[in-house]
Amino acid sequence: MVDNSELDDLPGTTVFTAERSRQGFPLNQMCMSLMAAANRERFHADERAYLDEWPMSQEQKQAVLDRDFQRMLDLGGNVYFLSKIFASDGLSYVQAVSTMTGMTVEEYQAMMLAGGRSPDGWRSKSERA
Amino acid sequence: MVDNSELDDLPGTTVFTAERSRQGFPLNQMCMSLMAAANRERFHADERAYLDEWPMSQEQKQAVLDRDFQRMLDLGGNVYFLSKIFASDGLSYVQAVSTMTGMTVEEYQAMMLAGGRSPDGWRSKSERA
Amino acid sequence: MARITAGLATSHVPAIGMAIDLGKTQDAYWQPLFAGYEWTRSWADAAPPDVVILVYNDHASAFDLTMIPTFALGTAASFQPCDEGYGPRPVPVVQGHPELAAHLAQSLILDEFDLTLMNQLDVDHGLTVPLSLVYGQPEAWPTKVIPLAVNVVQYPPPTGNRCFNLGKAIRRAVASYPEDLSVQVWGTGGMSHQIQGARAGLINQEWDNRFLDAIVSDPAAVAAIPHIEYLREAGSEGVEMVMWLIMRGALSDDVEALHRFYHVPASNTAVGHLVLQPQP
Amino acid sequence: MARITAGLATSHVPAIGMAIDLGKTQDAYWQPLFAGYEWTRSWADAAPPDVVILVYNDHASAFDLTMIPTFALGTAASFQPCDEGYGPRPVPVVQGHPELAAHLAQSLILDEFDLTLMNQLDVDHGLTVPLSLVYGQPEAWPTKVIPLAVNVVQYPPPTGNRCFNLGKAIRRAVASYPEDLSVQVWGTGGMSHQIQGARAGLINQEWDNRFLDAIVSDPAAVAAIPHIEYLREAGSEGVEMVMWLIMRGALSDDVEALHRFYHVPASNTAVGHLVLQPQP
Ligand SMILES: [Fe+3]
Ligand SMILES: [Fe+3]
Repeated sequence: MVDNSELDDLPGTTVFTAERSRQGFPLNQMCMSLMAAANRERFHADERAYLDEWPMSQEQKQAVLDRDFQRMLDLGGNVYFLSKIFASDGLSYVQAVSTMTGMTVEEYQAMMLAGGRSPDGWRSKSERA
Repeated sequence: MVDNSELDDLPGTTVFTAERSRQGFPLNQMCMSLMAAANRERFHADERAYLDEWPMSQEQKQAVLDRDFQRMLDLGGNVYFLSKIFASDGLSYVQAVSTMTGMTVEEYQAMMLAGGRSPDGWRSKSERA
Repeated sequence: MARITAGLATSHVPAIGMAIDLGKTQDAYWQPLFAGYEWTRSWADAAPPDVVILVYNDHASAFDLTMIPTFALGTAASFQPCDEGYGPRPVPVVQGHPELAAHLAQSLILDEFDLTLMNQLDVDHGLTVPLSLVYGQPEAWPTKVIPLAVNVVQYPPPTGNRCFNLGKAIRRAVASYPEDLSVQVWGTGGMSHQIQGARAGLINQEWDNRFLDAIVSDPAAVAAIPHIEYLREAGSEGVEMVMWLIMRGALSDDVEALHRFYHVPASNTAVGHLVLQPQP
Repeated sequence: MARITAGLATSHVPAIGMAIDLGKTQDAYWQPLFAGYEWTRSWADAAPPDVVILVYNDHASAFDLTMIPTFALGTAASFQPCDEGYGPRPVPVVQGHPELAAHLAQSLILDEFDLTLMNQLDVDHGLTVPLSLVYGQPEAWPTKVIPLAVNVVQYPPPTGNRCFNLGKAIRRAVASYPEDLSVQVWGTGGMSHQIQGARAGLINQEWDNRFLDAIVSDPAAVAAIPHIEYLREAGSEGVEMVMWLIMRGALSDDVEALHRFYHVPASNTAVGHLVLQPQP
């Protein structure tokens, strides 16, 4: 395989590779379907039934039901696609993204206003550990 | 513009350039729609009404109604797309293609069995004239 | 003969488009950002080019994951603003330049760039937010636009070097178009940001500002930056800055920076902006 | 380590698929054509490779004119035969090799080929007719297949030189895949044919046979053939022979032709076929 060890060494980061794209294809295509208002309505009326229409894995479906965005990333989701889920829940990027950081929305917003997260300590897993 | 004078110098040949592709886009997309049996039925029931559903030029529509394949090529049609029209009429490539050559189907088939059309005399418009 | 008269780089954060569309540009949060584009607004209104080749990326709007083109060039006569899920942005339809686009398509493929050509394309905030930042809210955009969509969502995007070379090929192709057209090339996206994972919110002002220096004065060095450096230093979404290199490659080696602006944050993102003029 | 064990070239005329599907291979018209593939059938059955990278073009089947990718690589786990309008061909589903395909995708884009990646793709006669010619009518194809679709329908296709270099890059990418896989590369399409206009029916046996000679012994010379020569000498649809250069580039400089066959006509087309073995 291509050596992706440098990508894997980035802490708190899931790089959306071609391999993940294939694994996440049904999940991400399901997300795309939520661009249509009629689909969003059906989704919110019965999420489980809506997800069962797609060839997604059980883990992918459960992660969506749980709104566990980090788990969705791990299972091949891409954040631009996952945004269709949180937008349909009425959440902004800042609100949804903060859930992956272990910070409250307020803490995350304060961090951004103060200039964002410094890269120091976040450049590699070894630097982080 | 890119110098396409060599392409234009080929006798009896319409090269499907990006420019022609744009001009022929609605015509060729209409052709693609004939891959579906339901659309073929509607097309054959009322060709004019079916064509009017597409943003094609009047010339493009008339060429389809006339089954004038050379004219369709001139108006941006591509033969792989136009094949959807003649296939829906029950014609093979050999039958439809021969209509552009001024030969009967039998003459064209005989030419192919005898080894096809020689390139001699067909390499450029000046050689042909 | 057509010629490239300027290059422009800017972030294309969707929240900026929302601030414009909802009339919030003078809010305390947004005012400093829009102030940084005021110089550009005057410059742009004074002499809009005939055509902008606008390099951007789609964000799961017009493209799903069925087909992922590395470079997709819009050859259509017009491009509708995407419905990104809640109705299209209230901006004018984008008018293309199909003749120049067909010329670019043919020239670039013969120059061995493996383009995907788009006879139909809806354009998302990646393309329309830069237009709004530069031209405000006109009835019609004052310039024609040829969209060039780059895959930066799925890894790997094209290398910086490939983008730089594509820019150079665009320069050659524009120069060989016989009509007298003024053409700008805009590179969009970035700067540092990451909108996923525990590292979300990453901003690297030092790295961004070095990038703003170097893209002006030493673009070959920028073209050599590997993906891993963008990902590590500028965040997983910061890698979209490779698109600025297409713009830079399309200019002469020597350029003058007419305007430069940097601001943190817009939503999750560091905003960077340059206006570059080729020097003879 | 994965390695490329053979190259194969063949026409992919749709009427050949119909002759197979309708049981007409022993008809007087078709018998001489299928006789030319008998050697290949035995060779292929004796040792199918693990994977075939199958270079072909779509013919307005899976791709319409909305998006026209120059090079589109299939990264999916399987590929359904297209419904080309009258039901799909009665052939097995094509099984992909997504791991090797993802490796190729990443390697080739980093090697500066601007691929379009396909997470979903239906495959038309351009891909399935060669499989039928080589493997007959099995319950399941004996090898996995990675489709590589090349635009040769809209002018300009990639140059011969670009195709040759893509083949070389595929060779490097396969060699860097750690699993021990035998991989073949097939180039399909051609030979001379034209199916449009007053010049339809053009066949150039002399040119085709020179091409068959040179692609074996002097591929760099073939790579230098400009599009206009294909169009002029081998017909407007004959230009699809540039795809053979991807196969040839993936082999060593030195190859042995294990089998060669040429036949006129199949429908409107001159049929050419080669089996090439790389020499150490
Ligand atoms: Fe972006
Ligand atoms: Fe073909």
